[in-house]
Amino acid sequence: MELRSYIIRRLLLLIPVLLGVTLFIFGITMMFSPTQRAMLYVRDAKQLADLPAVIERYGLDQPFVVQYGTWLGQVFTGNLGYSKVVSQPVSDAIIQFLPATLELAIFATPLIILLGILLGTTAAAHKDRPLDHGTRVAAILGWSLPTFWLGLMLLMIFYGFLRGFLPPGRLSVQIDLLVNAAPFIRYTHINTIDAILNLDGPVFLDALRHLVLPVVTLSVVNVAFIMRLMRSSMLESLGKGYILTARAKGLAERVVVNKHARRNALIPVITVSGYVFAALANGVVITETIFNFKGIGWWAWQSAINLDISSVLGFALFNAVLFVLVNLVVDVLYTRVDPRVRLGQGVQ
Amino acid sequence: MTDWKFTARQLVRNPLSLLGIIIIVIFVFIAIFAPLIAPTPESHQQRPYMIPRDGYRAQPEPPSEDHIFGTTQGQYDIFYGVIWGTRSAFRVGLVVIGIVVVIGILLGSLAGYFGGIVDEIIMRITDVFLAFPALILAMAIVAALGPSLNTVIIALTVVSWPSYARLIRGDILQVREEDYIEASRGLGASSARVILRHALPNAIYPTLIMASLDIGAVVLSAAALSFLGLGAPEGYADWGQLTSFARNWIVGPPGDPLKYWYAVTIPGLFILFFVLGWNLLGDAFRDIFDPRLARR
Amino acid sequence: MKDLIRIRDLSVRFYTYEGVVHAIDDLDLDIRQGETLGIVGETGSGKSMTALAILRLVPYPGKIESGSIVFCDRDSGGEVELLKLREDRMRAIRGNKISMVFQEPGAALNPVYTIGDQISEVFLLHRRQELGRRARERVDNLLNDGNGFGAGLKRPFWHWQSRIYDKIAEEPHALEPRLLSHIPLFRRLLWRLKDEASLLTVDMLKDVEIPDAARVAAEYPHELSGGMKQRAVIAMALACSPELLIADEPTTSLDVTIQAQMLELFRRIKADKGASVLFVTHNLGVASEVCDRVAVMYAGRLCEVCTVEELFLHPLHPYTRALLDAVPMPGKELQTIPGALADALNPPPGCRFHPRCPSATPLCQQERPKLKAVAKDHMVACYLF
Amino acid sequence: MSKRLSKLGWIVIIALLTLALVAFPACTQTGEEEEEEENGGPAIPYKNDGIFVQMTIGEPETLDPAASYDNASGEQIDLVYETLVDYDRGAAGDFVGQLATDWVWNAADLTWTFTIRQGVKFHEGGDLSPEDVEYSFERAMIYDRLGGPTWMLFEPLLLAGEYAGLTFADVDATVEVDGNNVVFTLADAGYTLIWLQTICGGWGSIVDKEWCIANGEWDGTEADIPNHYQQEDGTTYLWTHMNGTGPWKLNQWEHGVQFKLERFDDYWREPAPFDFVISQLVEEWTTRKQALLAGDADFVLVDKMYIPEIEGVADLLKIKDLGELAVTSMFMNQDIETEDNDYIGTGQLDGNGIPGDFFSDPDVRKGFLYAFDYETAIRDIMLDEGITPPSPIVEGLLGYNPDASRYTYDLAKAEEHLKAAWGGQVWEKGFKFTAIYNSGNDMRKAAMEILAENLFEINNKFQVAVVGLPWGTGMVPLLRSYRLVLYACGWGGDYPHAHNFVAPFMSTYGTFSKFMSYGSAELDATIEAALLELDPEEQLDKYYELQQIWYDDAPAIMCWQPTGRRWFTKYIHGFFFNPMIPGDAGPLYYMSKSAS
Repeated sequence: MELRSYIIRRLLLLIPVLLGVTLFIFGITMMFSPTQRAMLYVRDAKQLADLPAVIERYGLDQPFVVQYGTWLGQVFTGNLGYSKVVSQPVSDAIIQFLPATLELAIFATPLIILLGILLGTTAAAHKDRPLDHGTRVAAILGWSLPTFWLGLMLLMIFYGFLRGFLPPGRLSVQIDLLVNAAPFIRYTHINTIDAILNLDGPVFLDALRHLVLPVVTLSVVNVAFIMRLMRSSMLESLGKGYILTARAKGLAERVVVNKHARRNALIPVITVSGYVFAALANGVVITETIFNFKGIGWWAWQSAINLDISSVLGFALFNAVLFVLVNLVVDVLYTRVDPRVRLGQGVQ
Repeated sequence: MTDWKFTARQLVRNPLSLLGIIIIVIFVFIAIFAPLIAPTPESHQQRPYMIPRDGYRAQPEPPSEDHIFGTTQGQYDIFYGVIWGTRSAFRVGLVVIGIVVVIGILLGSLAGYFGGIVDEIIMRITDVFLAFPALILAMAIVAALGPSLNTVIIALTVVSWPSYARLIRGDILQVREEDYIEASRGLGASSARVILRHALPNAIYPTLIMASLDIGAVVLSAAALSFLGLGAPEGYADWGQLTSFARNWIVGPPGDPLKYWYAVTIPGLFILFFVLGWNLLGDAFRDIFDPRLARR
Repeated sequence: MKDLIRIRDLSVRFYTYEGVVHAIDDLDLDIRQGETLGIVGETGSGKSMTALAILRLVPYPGKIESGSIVFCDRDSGGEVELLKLREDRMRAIRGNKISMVFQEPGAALNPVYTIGDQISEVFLLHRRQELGRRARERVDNLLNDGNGFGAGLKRPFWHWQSRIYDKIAEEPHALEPRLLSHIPLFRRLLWRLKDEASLLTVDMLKDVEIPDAARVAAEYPHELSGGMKQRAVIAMALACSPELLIADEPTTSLDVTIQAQMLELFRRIKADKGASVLFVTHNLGVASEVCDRVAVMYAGRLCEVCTVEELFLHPLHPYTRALLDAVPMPGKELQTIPGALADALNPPPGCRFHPRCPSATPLCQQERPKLKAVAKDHMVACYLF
Repeated sequence: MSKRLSKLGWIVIIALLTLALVAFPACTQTGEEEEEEENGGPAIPYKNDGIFVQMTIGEPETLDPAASYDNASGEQIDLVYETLVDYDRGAAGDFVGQLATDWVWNAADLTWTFTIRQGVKFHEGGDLSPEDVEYSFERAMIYDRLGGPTWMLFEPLLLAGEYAGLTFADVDATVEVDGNNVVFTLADAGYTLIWLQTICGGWGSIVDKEWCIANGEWDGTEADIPNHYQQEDGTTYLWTHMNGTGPWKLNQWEHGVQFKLERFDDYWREPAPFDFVISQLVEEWTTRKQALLAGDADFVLVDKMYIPEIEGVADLLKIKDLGELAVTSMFMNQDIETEDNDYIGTGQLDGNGIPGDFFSDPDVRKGFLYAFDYETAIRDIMLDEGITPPSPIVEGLLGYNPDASRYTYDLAKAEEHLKAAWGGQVWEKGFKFTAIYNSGNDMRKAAMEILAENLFEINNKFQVAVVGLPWGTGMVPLLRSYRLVLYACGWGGDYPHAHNFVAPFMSTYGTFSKFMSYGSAELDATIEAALLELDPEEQLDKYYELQQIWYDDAPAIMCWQPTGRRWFTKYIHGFFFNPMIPGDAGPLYYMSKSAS
């Protein structure tokens, strides 16, 4: 099968899943009585004073299917409701807050993957030796660390002893003014990338400084996850016949491990990299909350504690769609890496 | 049974898994004897899970004779909180894992055994749930249902059952191929009987063990939700919440930055060790069950 | 005939959870130049381990405990002690002077690289100088023939390439090419080496009678049949014209018809290249077809070493005889060897075969029989002789 | 793996080096700053010259002066828009002209005549005219956002509370342009001072008529009123856009993140002292504190509970004992909406809930009032920086009676009242309901917990669950639909007059009393009589009387009246206190920042 038709087929398969996702999301809101939902959706004192009129106007007492249809129609036109905590439509809020989170992800993802793979490889290559035990304990420890606690501990250390060294937020005040003033063009709203595009060193460094702690916090757990996976995958790979062949060829151990074993060991890691996305999505909520890093996770948290249901559900829906697409990309990537996989069939 | 003996021996011989076992045993001990370790004051008898407080001042107080771990924001006693929090942790973990495993076995074996349209429907439903990043879905559910310990349990159950159903389905599928199921069917045994008597026990021991070891992960998620303010009511003995109380007290006044170290460190360490214990054990079991790393 | 490999007192042990396994116990064996030596034995007898020990590739948790393996280089005439060689020198021998073909061709090939890549790798590793020379010649040709505007532009680049490849041809580990090959982007500048290697690869594939060699080189292992894979593996092993080719059960996993082709290929290779072959097999029939001499192993020790004719006509060791009796032949009643293979963890004392031996004596239970010559080219380790 | 580094290894090393590179300048930077002082911690460095940075927890709800009725919005509107007159510095009774150069009271016609300042420019370029003034007030009144501030305009002008029931002609007649003057006709002489005080607030801001109309706001005609009367929230152009005459203009509003103002260069007075005024939204205290101590913020919000944290810092400008005109109370809803209400348990007086009219029995209310430990609240929650007011008429207001009857903490009396309540049923069966505070406000939470704890102590069948709900999205809808049972809320004065405290707490139309079903027509008459009384002595008596009524009715628990504190870095100069300035940071136009 051709790649294009494979992708099209996969996209078609997504439709029932996404329909299920929307149904589920909508089902959650339908657990409330019409009055409660009226209170959830309106933001206007006038309308609050007359809830029956609101119910009437928005058809909140209509049969489930009718309401679902209406809602689905709105979702398709990009109307995910209104986010009260930031006084703007949910879709606008996502657009406003996404770049910050993307920036975190841009730095955290390569760090997670590279470090996870490197450590996993190292541990496997040193199986049952001190280095392996060390990395293994570190991985279990990292995997057990509550992200929020790690963040707080980092804050305790860096705030307490190195004041101003790695500050919270996204940019320092003056840099922020610089970024928003005329000569600086905000192409992406991702500060580091914009800084590069504008060839602005100070902005880049300042943005990077603000990123260090959140990125570290976000990465630790996931590095541990990838590392563990990579280690067992590498161990499996290193036990394979082709490794012996490679050694018998006279290849250096470095080449054997890094070329022959790793390429194969990466395949299962790629299949789970979708979960890394999920873990990141979960992680940004906590990380951004702790570091006052105003991205989409912070906004979701604010919405959640403010019981701003339409925002939270809009956010969940957005994440689900993204997650599903990421998994699609991962699957396509998988077919590229493993020549044995024929499109649409999977291994074996 | 020799297999179990072998497993037990492996666990005890590996220092890491042994450490895990010790940690878990200690926590079980704490949970069981919480009323003895941290007795509930008279006035609190009716609601032992609410942490007693010593006044209403916000500023945490350092460890003292009355409060051996100090008090956190709002003068909640940290020691009482973490001890009784152990019970809360076990409660959330055991209830969620219990429900999830039951649902997983039910739906997973239905899907795996009958296959066809049943399988298709159940798997598409799991697809829907797995389409969400877990914590985000849990967060949405808790926010929608209103934060409380029970909603946390519901939310974590909702987000975690699909993967267990899938695992068990996979196990069943594997077993179904094996001959003795065919054989017992040939002898006229009913499907349900076949599943219950033959397929399940063989298929799911490892899955069950791995599931029960996920308690650590469940508690971690619950703690995260609590930390975000989407968990038990304020004042409830809960580690995540105790950590969140410390949020405003991470750094002490100038010149004494670690003044409130106890407020954030102690509850966090309890979470860390609890999860670590289960993960250590889980890691050892993973190695034992992993056919790829079979013993040499 | 001169020896190619002299193995003396070789011991290989495995340190497992359960205890120490004596995989090879004081083994003495010579491989002569140009001969095909078969090692036969049951699974677990240590025959494959012997092969791996020669390449010093005994897998973890195994360890070469003691002994010596001397490699007498036919080309240079020097003798080297393989077990004491520095790791990088040893690597220079692996795949170059001594190469190996494994049992399962499917497993022996890396599924994520093309056949061509995997064979080229050997050339790039061991024939860098030659590749450099060939690449340089090609660049020089370009310099001489190149005309027109494009060539004019490229000329300085060609000059530079010529110099680099020249350096590689002279000294493959000179600083400049070495630096280049370590810097990710610049590594690509050495693409001509790869090109040359691919050309050699295709030649090699043709050599092992693979039809449509250029296409096969671009394919992944899973796209080939078992026989083709094994040919590719053999091509890989033969790439650098080794002096010793170790074949570890190369035909076991193949269909019978393919097996025959494969054996034919081995015979031809030996004839063409004059290499020695160490042929590890559990199949006496296969051994009889390709081998000049045969060594019989049991539980990590040699029982008997003799020419293939002697083995079939005058087998001496009780184990050899039992082994031969266990070979199914028309008109003969099949006999099994009583008892089970010796427990590797707790091997019986004395002769390891004594619990199963019909003619065991009390001495056999106590002391290990030494391998001794009973006739020309016939050695046996048994108190009966 | 060999000792040599793999490709990945190099990448990681390069990444670490980059990190180190980033950290290095930061490191050296802090290295220079950290000059330890003997006492009071490290010196606060001087940063962000010409920029005023504050960190608070509230975000503006709206930028529309006619709609804004919360502090965070009012603060920004106060900096961008200007009113006709303003309080003269700290004095709440003296006024200075802002957009008016002169103002004259005509007792005979009941008119205030304001002479409009010439040569004032709006940020978008328009010139200030008397028509702008007329338009601003008329627009506010015909818009009449529900829950907005406009009621304060209707009362003095038209003796009404809202636009409903009035005509455009009524409204139009109250504000007229006369040459370069604008004439307001009041409804009663009792409002003379109150009117001046009222229009000092953000709702008295002057907008640019032409600019508004050009951007789709009300066009000034009666025909267009239906399109703008109680327009849906968020739909007015002014909701998110600003065009005032003040010293700063809107630069950027990053929702949920920060609000930035920049200096307006064509300002009619001396240019503003700060190039930028940046208000950042930082919910958690540690970040705010660290920013203040690192010099990244010039002013941060410091909750009472955190005062000990920074009290010892030498480099801070500490301003104390400010007499805030604000009060926090716990309200008891006497007529709870029981439908779809999760907070009243079973809805019956059966020990597992309360009926909707639970609090209509005065004995219940009085029992509750006696059960609150006022002293503990002041000591533990307010850290002794506040007092317990006896009634809504708090200290600092004309009409405050320091000797008014007040409730004290007395569990015996509480028990007595609760035993009598509902014919003894309350005592016998007990009750259970949920009390709500706005989440994040730990002081109110603690106050409710004190009450709940004490009630539980009196009779452990008395169960009050204390739950935090977000203000805007959680409490307000419940409040406005009468579903809150017992809730904590605070009130900050709009203008420094007892009426502004009596009306919200005691009138049938009051912000609080309305939603706890307290008040009566009779009481309304008493309130009006007190307000319109022109004789100061008499007026004082009438307000004293109202305080006694409050005591007798016992409608709500008066928790505390805080004493204000402000914390700036020592580089900020010129702060003075006026309780009517909406922003905690004070009169920024009169303040400055310098390293000395």
